[in-house]
Amino acid sequence: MSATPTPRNLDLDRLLDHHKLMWRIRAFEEAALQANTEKLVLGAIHPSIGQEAIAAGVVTNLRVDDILSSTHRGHGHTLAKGADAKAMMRELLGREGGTSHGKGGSMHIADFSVGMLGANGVVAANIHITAGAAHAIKMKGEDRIACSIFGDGAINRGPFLEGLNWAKVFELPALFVCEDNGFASTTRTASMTAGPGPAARAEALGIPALEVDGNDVIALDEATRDAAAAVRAGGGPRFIVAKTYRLTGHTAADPAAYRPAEEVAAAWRNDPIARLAQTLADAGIKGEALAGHERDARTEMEAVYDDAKAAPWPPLERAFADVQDVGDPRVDAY
Amino acid sequence: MSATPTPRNLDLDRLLDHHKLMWRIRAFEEAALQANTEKLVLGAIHPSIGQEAIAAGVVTNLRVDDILSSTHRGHGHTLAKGADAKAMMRELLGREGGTSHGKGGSMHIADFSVGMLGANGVVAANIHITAGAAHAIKMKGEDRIACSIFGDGAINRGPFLEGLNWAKVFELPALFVCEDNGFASTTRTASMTAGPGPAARAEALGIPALEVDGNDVIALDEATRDAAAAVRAGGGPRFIVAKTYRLTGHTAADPAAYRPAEEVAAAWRNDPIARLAQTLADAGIKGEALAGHERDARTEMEAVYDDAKAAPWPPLERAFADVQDVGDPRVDAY
Amino acid sequence: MVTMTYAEAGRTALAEEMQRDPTVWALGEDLGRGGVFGQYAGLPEQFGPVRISDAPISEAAIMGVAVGAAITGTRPVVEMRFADFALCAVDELVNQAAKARYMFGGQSKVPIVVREPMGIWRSSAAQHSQSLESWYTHIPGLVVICPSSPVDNYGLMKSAIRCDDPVVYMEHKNLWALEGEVDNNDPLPIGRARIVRKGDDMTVVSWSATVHEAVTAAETLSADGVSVELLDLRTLWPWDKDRVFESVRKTGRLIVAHESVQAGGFGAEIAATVSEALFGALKAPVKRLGAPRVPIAYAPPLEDTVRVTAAGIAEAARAMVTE
Amino acid sequence: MVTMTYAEAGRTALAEEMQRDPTVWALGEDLGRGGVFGQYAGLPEQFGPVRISDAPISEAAIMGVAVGAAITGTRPVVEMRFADFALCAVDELVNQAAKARYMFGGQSKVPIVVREPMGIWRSSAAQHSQSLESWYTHIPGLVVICPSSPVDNYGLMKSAIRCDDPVVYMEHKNLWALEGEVDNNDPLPIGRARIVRKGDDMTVVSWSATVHEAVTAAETLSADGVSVELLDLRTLWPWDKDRVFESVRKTGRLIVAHESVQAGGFGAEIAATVSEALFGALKAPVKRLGAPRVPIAYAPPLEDTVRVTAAGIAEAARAMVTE
Ligand SMILES: Cc1ncc(C[n+]2csc(CCOP(=O)(O)OP(=O)(O)O)c2C)c(N)n1
Ligand SMILES: Cc1ncc(C[n+]2csc(CCOP(=O)(O)OP(=O)(O)O)c2C)c(N)n1
Ligand SMILES: [Mg+2]
Ligand SMILES: [Mg+2]
Repeated sequence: MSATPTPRNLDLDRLLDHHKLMWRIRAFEEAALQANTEKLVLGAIHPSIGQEAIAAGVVTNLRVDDILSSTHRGHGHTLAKGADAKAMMRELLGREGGTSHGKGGSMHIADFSVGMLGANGVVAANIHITAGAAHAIKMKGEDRIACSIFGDGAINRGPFLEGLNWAKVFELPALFVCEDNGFASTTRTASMTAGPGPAARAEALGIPALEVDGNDVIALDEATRDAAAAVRAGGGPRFIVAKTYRLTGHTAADPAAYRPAEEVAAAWRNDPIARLAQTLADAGIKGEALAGHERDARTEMEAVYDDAKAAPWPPLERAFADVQDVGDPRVDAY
Repeated sequence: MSATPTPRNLDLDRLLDHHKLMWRIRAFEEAALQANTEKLVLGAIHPSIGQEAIAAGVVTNLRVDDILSSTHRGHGHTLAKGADAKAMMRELLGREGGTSHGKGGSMHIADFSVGMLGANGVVAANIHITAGAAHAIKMKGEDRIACSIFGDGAINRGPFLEGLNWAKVFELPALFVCEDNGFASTTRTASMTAGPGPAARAEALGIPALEVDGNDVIALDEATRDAAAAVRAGGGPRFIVAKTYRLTGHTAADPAAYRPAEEVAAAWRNDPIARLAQTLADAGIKGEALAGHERDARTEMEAVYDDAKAAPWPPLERAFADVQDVGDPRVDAY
Repeated sequence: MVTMTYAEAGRTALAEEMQRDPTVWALGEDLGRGGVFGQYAGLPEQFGPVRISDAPISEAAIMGVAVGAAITGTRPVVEMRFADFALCAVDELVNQAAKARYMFGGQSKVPIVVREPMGIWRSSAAQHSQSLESWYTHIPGLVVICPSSPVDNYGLMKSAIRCDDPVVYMEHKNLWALEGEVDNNDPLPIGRARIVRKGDDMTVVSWSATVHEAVTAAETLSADGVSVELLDLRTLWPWDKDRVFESVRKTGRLIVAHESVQAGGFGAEIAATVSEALFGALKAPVKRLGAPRVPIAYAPPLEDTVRVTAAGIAEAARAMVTE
Repeated sequence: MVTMTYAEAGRTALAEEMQRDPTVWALGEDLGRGGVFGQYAGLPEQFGPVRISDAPISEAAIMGVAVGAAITGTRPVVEMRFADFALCAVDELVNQAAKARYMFGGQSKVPIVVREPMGIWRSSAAQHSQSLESWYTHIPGLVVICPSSPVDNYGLMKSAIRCDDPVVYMEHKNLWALEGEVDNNDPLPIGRARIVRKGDDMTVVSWSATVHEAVTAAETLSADGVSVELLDLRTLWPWDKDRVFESVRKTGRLIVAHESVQAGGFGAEIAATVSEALFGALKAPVKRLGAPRVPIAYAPPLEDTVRVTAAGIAEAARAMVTE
């Protein structure tokens, strides 16, 4: 079930775009961590540093009208889907102009205008929501697909079984992507996961599954392109497992003391951005060009962070808005 | 994954016991259906007529101190575990002297004194409960096992994934048995179940699984004997799928009009009791002896039914008893 | 003006809404054969298996899929079969359906109707008899409806389906066969109580099956010269404070009667609100009549001991007027 | 007499009970590293991975396994991490744990403690901030405890673990670091309210984190010459009617203050009960202070707008005495 990404003819422009995007994601999250340090973000921040290849390799194979749902660790996916970094950072800081007017924050980051139907604070909950989106898409005969990205910890919750079974029973246009970073918070998922793992579970539910090196954006790009095409063609759901590693703690507050330093150091040597840079350098791209991506990304995200810091709080009425139409708390909240 | 039950050397005494037990189960449920017709049972009755081989072949491989949990269709399992038919019938009629003083009825039939920890009104809920019982058994270092019997409809609910994963992660002494009768109420389970089925799902969770002809008590007996021995020996959980057919409607009230008459007729020709009788006849057992089992069973269960009909209602105080110690409603229910 | 049963009324309303709006569909176990209570009978033939969809035994998926399908432009009607089984899908209803619109700052609404047949129904025991309507009144984002008659089940089902909010729609299992006249074709307003009968001595507020006990009680009482104004709340959230206040201002006395457990029941919300708002106008303390805090037993006599009955309501009413 | 934090108090009580009774064990995600809030820190080392057990992300299994393990002779302490995630395990708690003893006619009890850290906690938003204690008070079979201080968390945790009933034990996430003196080694009685301060003009009943707001309010008020008797309910079911009634009989006024949504909140139960039982003794209508019926927002200022604060309590109290 493992993808062999070589030999391949590289589409350099596309790879350069991936490199830019991965740096934008990393720079965004470094700014978010900064905001956390400066106590401008009080809620939990779950960085995807080290997992950017999945956002780039998977999500760029989705069209803007395709649907994506994500997890608590969803900044990268959301940026890759095309959300505005400024609005996202304002959301993280709980400011007016945030994607959700500061009402959801990092764990509920969403931008419906680009088909990003939300990160979710409940592990595995987005699997059902994606199956439902795919169900609606098929029912309406629309030409688009729905993609759900979730972690390796999510495969032990009921929705993994119920949602995947549903998607296959109804042969829905759904793409399921498991970000297997080896951990669920402080727990090594292998210690709490029985059997051969995510791919075998998906196949036992009749869904073709593929395991990919989640730090190899080229392999992910190819695997997702093929899987998404099959789903788009009406072939029913597909499943991809992307093996990766969470380079930071579970949250900004987690020192991740439960992992040996060597393990983390080794993982850094497998940094997906560095790997892509190496590939591009080998292909003759100038180091200057690559360094430029990093510089531009940092400049962009510093500005994005400054903008968010300067942004006002949402007006207090917002606390009572968008609850419900019938029984609107703005009419009677008690 | 399919068991080949022949060649085998028959233990005639054991088979005769199975034959007696299967007739006792059928006669019990025919009496229960009678009670339903006579409106002496108002709640739902789910007969296991046609599935008696599973109760006999599986449950008789459990010791009295082993633990069993079952489903809404649990009369046969409960009788096979050694519960008193009289107390069970009183329970079905909601009378004093019932296994649960008439407070649970058919769907919650239980007899803790013989290790039968309850039928359950919620599909698949007993899977978690059995995993928990097995967890406690292992924790306390006891020499017994826990067995859960559930239907093919239960494999699409979250607890199937969560409970089996749990049992395997902790290598628990748990035996899971799926009664695959092809239906979930009025729905053909095949139409709502993705992938290869229960056994493949269990194996994807690391649990060795076996498919057995659920109307062949001899095959079930052997398969369960081996599986239970492996579990008892500390080999971790095992899974058995017993293919069978529900000869009656889903409940006593269900005419099962959604099934072609030929299908049901063919299934009757595969009646597990008749099949066992044939095997025994071929082995030289007199028809008279076999007819005696049926006669005795009917006589017993008629008496059991008469006893229940004559039994008093539970005293009304029972409605307030056995709720909780702290905050006991007998002290203050409002 | 036609006569139909409570089940037929819900079914007719659903069918009409499905004809009116192609994005309306229903999903749940056994719907392809008309549903376990026949509340979908004929609809599979009329609308086909896509719009009247079977489902695996996966309450969490049924609810979660409905949420995803609702934010993707359809209007799912979710069948939970028994309110008790909805407890397998609480995250999907409370953490997802009820909060999505708010968490996402209004980027989407979640127009789903969650049908949860409720209540005590002939020896169904503890896991098939619950009435947990008060739970949903406590959850921001949810609308809660408990119809007691065919005409209300028809009109409120229509409104629920047209409502853009997640609606918990609780039909009472004991009312399926109840016949009544359905004299309008329009949706009924959500949040409006029905004045079942006018009276002057006291107000009785009830909902769902217990309304019928209250009707009987009111008749007995009027024979005894006690004039009861009976309100069928119909909608628990939002609830019709105006009509309840208006009535209690007139009568000065209030009994709230419901089948569900009294402790933490919605009767407490009504009693607390009225006791505060109409403190001066009350001639007697507001009285709640709900079930004792015990699970529902299987044996009919035990089941009966926890019911709120016409006799119990009448007795409480007499005690109140003679206080 | 030692000083410890609220988190340490719960941890110490659990450790002592585990030493006392070998059948007590805990299960939940990340417990092997001390739990997400450090409420189990040191216990894995002390008791090992079997008695302080990790778990997959499977709330339903964690709860359901605990039920099975409880009816098989152990006393599990279930860690739900956030009360919000317990919504993934409602069938297991409400249909199984709470009803097993009754459905089976007393053949077994279900001694589990379900820890559900609750409440608003620094921009955690709608899915990590809920307080649903009122739900559990409505479920027969369940005991509900909401400690507000280290000493109570210590004594009530011990009682909860020794209790043979399923106990929903809700610690408030904002109180983990709160320090206080723990001056006894014994379990505290379940169902007994604590008189935080004596007073004559009015009674304030509260629980969990809101008790601390009420303390501040009471101090401000006493400076203004309003003497408040403050009761910390501590246990919601069973709740201490005797002490509450006794106090309100004396003061004639009652405010119930809680963080959770007011509509359908447990404040309604208290208000309804007191308004009925002490109708004649009330000088003013019972006042409830709870959250508006909106989800909890992420942005701190929006989060703050729905809080029940000391200022809000004091203001309501002043309005009440000057009525
Ligand atoms: C149902 C549920 N249980 C527990 C949590 C707490 N929690 C948040 S993230 C997390 C770990 C998730 O691990 P994984 O799915 O592998 O995603 P990752 O964090 O590794 O990206 C947990 C347990 C939750 N959010 N939802
Ligand atoms: C969670 C849940 N959903 C739905 C039901 C209603 N129900 C009772 S039995 C049944 C069918 C179960 O099918 P299966 O598991 O195959 O068992 P069988 O009836 O065939 O023995 C259903 C849907 C239930 N009891 N629990
Ligand atoms: Mg992970
Ligand atoms: Mg079946």
